[in-house]
Amino acid sequence: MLTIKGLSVKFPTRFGDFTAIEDVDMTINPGEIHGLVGESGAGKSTVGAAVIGLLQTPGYVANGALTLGDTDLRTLSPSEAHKVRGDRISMIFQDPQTSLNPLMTIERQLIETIQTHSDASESEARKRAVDLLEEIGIKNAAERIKAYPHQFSGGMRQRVVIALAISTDPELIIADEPTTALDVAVQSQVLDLIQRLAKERQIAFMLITHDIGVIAQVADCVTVMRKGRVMETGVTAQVLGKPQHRYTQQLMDSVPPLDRKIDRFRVPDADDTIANNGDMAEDWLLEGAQHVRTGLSLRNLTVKFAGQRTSIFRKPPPYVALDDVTLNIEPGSIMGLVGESGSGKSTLAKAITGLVTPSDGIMELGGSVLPFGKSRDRDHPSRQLIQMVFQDPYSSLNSRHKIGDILTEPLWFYGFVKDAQEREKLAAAMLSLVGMQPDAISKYPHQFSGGQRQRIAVARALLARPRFLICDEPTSALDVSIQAEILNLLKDLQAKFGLTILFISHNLAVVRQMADNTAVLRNGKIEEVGETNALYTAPQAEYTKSLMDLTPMMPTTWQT
Amino acid sequence: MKTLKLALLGGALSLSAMGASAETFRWASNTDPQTMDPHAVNSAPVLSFLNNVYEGLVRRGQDMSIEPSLATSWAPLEGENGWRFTLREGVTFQDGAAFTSEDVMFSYQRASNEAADVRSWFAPVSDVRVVDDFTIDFVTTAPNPLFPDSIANFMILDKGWAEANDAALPARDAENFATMNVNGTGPFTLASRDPGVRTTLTPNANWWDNVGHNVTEAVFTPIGNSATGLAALLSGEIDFIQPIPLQDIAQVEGRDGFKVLEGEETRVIMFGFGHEHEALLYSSDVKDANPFADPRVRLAAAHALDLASIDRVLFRGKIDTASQLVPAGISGFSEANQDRPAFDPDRAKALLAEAGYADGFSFGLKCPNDRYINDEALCRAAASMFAAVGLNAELSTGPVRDYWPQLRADDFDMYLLGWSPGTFDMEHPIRFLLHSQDNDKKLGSWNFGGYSNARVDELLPQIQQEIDPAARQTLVDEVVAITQEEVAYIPLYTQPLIWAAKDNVDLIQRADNFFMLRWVTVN
Amino acid sequence: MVYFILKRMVQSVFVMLAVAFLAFSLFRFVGDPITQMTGVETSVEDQERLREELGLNDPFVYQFMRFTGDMLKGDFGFSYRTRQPVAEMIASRIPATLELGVVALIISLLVGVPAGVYTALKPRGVLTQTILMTTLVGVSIPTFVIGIMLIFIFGVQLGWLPTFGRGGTVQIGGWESSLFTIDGWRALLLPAITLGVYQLTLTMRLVRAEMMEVMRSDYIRFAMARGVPTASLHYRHALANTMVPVITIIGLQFGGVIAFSIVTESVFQWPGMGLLFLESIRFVDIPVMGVYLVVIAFFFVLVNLVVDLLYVAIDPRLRIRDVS
Amino acid sequence: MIAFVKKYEGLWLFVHSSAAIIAALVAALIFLGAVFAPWIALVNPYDLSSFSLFDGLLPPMWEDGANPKFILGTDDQGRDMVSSILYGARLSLVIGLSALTIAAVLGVGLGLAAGYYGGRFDAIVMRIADVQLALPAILTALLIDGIARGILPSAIQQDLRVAVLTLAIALSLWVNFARTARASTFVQMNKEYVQAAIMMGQRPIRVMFIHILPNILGPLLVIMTVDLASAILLEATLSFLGIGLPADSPSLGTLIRIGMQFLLSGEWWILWIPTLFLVALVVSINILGDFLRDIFNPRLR
Repeated sequence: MLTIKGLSVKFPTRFGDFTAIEDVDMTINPGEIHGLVGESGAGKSTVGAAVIGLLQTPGYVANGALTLGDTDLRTLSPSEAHKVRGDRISMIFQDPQTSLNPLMTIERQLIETIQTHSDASESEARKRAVDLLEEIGIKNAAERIKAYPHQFSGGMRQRVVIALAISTDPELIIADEPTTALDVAVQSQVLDLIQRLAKERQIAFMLITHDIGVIAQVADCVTVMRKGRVMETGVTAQVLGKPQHRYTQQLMDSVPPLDRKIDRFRVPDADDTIANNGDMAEDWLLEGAQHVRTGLSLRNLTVKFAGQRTSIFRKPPPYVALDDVTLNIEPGSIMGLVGESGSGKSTLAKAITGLVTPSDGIMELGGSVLPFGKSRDRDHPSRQLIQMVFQDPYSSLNSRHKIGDILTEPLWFYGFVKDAQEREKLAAAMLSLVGMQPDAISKYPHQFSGGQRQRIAVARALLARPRFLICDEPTSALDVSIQAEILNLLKDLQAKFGLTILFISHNLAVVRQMADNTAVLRNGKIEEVGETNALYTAPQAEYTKSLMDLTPMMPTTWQT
Repeated sequence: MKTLKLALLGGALSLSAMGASAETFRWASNTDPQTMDPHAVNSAPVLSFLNNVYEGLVRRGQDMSIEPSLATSWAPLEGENGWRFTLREGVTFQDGAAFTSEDVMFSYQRASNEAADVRSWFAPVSDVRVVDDFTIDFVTTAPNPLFPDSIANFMILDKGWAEANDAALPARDAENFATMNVNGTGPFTLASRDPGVRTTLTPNANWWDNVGHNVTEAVFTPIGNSATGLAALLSGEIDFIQPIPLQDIAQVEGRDGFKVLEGEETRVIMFGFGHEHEALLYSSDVKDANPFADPRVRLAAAHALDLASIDRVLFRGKIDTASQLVPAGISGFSEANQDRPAFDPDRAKALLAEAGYADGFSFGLKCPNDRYINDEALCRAAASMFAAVGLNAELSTGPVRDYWPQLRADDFDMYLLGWSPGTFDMEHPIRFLLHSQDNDKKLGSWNFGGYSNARVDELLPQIQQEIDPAARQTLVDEVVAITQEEVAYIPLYTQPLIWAAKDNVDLIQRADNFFMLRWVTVN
Repeated sequence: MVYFILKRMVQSVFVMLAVAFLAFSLFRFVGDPITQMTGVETSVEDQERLREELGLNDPFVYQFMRFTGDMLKGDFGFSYRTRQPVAEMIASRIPATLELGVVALIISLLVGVPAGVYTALKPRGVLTQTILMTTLVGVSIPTFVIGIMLIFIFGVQLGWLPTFGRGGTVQIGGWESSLFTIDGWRALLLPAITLGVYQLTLTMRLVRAEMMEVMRSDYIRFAMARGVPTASLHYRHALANTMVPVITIIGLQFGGVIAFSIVTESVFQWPGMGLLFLESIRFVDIPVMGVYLVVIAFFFVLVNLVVDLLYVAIDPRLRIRDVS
Repeated sequence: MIAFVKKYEGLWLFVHSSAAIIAALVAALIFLGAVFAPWIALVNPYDLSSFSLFDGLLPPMWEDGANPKFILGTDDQGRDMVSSILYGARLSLVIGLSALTIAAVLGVGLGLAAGYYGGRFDAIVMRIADVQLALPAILTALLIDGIARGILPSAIQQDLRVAVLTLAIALSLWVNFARTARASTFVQMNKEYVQAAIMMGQRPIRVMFIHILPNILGPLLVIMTVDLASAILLEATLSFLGIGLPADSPSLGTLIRIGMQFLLSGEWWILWIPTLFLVALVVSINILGDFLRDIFNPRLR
């Protein structure tokens, strides 16, 4: 069993040591899945790295005890540590796409690992490898084993990663966000697998994740971390059910529940600057055509992409990203759009904004037809009426432009405000409207956190006086508490300015909190559309049902 | 696998070839003879190289004097202009065929054909008659005392051989048999040829003359980069190289086992003027006149040049100044006009003032940068010397490949030229450089500046035809006097000739820069 | 795959035609071949006749058509200087240049790759810094100076290696090779090094950069977490993954190697295409220059094709589409 | 704090990298020397009357037979080496920098457009790049040089030699810029800020130069330094092959080319002083290039 006592890790920097984690205690018993939860910067991963001895240079363990069974991990020589790795401790990384060597067959990678830690012969090793793959649920492994990583789908790849991790049956596996990159369906399969392995092979798992749902579903014990320190630790039901520590409570508050709608999140220290001194921006927005509520309707929309050409003679079959999609978004309402990755959510957004050209169908914005992609001229009104908030706040703001320039661009571009000072003032006001300090105007994006950037992105969208707002996974890159803030913000703004919003997300819980109506998208087809509450309580389509069941959620009894 | 074995064997062989016997003589020069055909190209590298393989009716001795070769004797014809050559008997070509007057006749027709580049040698010839197997007459349009000298490089090849391999005419665009193969009467014959890489000669066993060399095999390699060539010599990979850069003489002499052969080429380096130009082409100040039309300005330019410094710095004291278009020792050299304008800046300024250019003027000076020894450096030095007296030269240098075209196109105010008299007689430069341009009579064809003097024009034919040496010399002296008086050119110096060899090699450096294997002995 | 290669070939043809045209446009301008072909005493009208015979007075376009036309017919014309068939001349020089270039490339790889790996794994080491610095100085000295220095040190002062030429060569099926004799190799050494220095540095720095990138990648860290042996980690896993970009650059550079062999060849009197080309420029040997440029273009195109195929060989992702 | 580090990161690294500091100093010195050559140089190589063959081949002042007036001696024309080098660096830098500018403008322009529009336009640009690559630097230079000699009236040729050489070098460098710009543009095209700009309906020109360009400057800057170095070297090589500048306009290249004649003659300074100078310049530029690369690619730190 793994015991961590008073562990702290420091990173020497140009300005003295930076303490990544401090005084962390935790024990993990064989067969136990120990959840390690916290928001970005909490130091979760650092704990895992310290245990397996793969701290990013120049980080080092300042003090504390690390013992696995009866071996003191801290006193091991580099070569001994290297032996322990794989042999007794192994690791699973977040992204299955990148954690396998693309140039080697699964077989070679497995056999190599097995032979490193046992004197198994080539054929024995191969046999073990095949058995492993069978065990973790890969059909006709004997022949699939010859394949290269890229020939497996994401979920399968994560299974292979796990197979590699357990191939030397270690006592402890550190799983760092093992399911974050996966869709719910695959996620639940992987989680089941982990639980099974823990039980059958008595492997101890350190399950590092930011997703409280996941913890709630599989973890026996949980440790909540924040800013490198342990806030609370214990049996999962205990800690999450009756959180003692204020931080844990706030955390729980900001987790969107799947089974009901709460009108507003109880956000820890939420700043209510929104009302005051954002007035100017608010008035400006309202003097726009705010009374006009603009809906959007899509009829039989179809988007095809040219396939990879492989022959001179025949054209490759096109890939159908959106298949005959019909959707009607009521003026002033929020339409939620859920679906797994590759279901065509983003393609739909792109089609509406004119970035991709549909091959067929009709789009109407407020009763007037929207020209398709290229044929939509640059000064078409829709370019101002439709605005978008993107998923990744780090790439959606031009890192080389000042916030001021980013925000004033739409003002002069759409010719709203002629005078430069005016624009500056309006932009500043808009910042406070979205809950930020106006002085941000003179800074650069990299000087802000993800949440702040997302607020700036919202501000930019609003400064175009949009009537129709597309939010494409606006919070999936953010921590739950931040997510809660942004969601609140969006709700407020929508209410104030009667915006019509298309809210795209893979997270059903989030959508339930936001949307009046919800559409379920799968492989480019609409599976089901309906009033949100109805759809969540009584899903019609099989697919929707399965999605509901598979999404990890907390026992209702825990709700505070 | 088999080939590989062979290969390794070959490797062994070539290895042993490296440490071959002392008489394998390796030499290098900066250009490869373009062809093995003696009539196809009239250029020094070719003629020089082929003189080891082919022979003419007459040949030049170590002192450049004409001596019998395939002709044992020659005399003016009675009653008409021209010469009768009595041929050597019992000479055979390298393929064993006998040498007769038919071969001479054939070679004449071949060499004077339109396809031949050397045909200009036979411009004066009106008819050639085979008298008998070993006598042949060359009839000329006018008395031509120099004719025998002028055909020293006219090489004889075997009629039968040439016709059999349909090489009856020199290759023009496509190659023919004679481009890569030889069949001469000379002391050496071609063993192998890899153009631009390596050419090997072996002695001709049954050469008619008594053998003066002890070379069993001679390997020639062209080495373009002079530093590399020198390295090759100093590392002992070659026995002899021609030429080496002046500034490296000390380096070679400094090492034991090596020697430098210094001599003088017959080539005189000179500045020429655009005499006939209406106005300067490259002047920034004088647009409407051509100062160089005025002899005083030309003389001023001559006085501006400090040949002593040029000699000391650029040529390490290896050059002799020139007073006329041929160096002393060449037949027709004018003893009477030996002195050249001295270095005298004040005089130069005075003359310019006289001519009305007291504060000088600017003009264009053209020079090649890959033709003569230190040509570029020379022109740069000259330019700064001119500048000192107010003659501001706009120097422009370029490779010879587009230098000649510029001169032909009259695109210069002043230019650099080197001339070596093909016939080793003063008549040669008079014909090419001093006589007025006349394309029909093929005269003055290198008189780019268009210098023209009626008297000179009328003297040339007399000189060409005068048999009596003394009378002829007076005619020549007059021409030289006139051209010095008018400063037709500014003769500067005769180009030095610097060869380097291993100490154990004896060889003769001839003034025409031809290298004759038959005088080489390796000790 | 087939489609891809065909596409590449079509592009190649385009490239070569373009180069041929550029090459040809050079002809008109480098100078007057006639004055180079004839002696001083040749009369002006004889020169004019020659010019007419060689068709140098024909209109530009007509000359180009003839040039490409003949070339497509496989007739590369005759050299103005030696009157030999150009095809033969170039062909006889190709082995020298190719052997020089390839050996230089191999040297640069044999030294550059390990050096790159080492400097990547020990970024702060003293040796690393020295290696980086010396190679930097190495590439900062003009090639021709390096060449001459090497000649005088190893050829003249030490007398270990020949100063010029190819040494003993062996004919193997019409290919004149210096790779099978000892003094052939001795002769090859200095020029190859001179030519290789630049490549070496480039390769080393590239491998270094790529290695440092890859060593940070997830699959390497995962391999570490599995305790994969260090050697296998560095070479089987990391190095292999750096190869694609390395090969690209080296492929692109090969054209440069051939071109820079002009300098090396002229310094070492190495009887390759480059030397021939320089001589041809001096003598305005238009046909030779033209064909040379086209041949160079051909090699470049060829190498690019090979590089593309190498990708496929190295990276399975390019080989087969997903099957699952 | 973090913001502070980020903001002054470059500076901080610089102060802590002695190599970079030395390199910068050397480069700066040479650069200043080049700029102020006309004021600090003893003689002006372009003014033929300012020096005389009479002073030819004098050794550096510390050797005997030297004339202390000429600190590093004189060449075979009697030109003061110091002056020649200063003017040489001047010319080499002018050529290098202007060639670089042309190449950058051309290459980045085409690269950006190719990356932005993709498709057929991209294909065409890349084929042209292939043609360029198939004619390596030296050959391109030969081509341009030959053409210029042919079509320019020889009266202005001398004055245009520099321009011709610059163009030749520029043409052999632009592909680097084009390829890099194109590659990085492809990356940026998928960034959401670019999509946002396109969505708004901004003009392609604005998207390319106002939005994308600033984000791909890093790698381009690195190429610039590296290519500046190779441009200077290329100029030297071309001069060696006799297709560079005329001998009387001193660039580092022509100085070295002339110096080669004195490799063995004992006048070592005529070759080695310019060579060392060139090496110093090129090395320091390269070091600065590496330094920039490190700054722009933090992962390599």
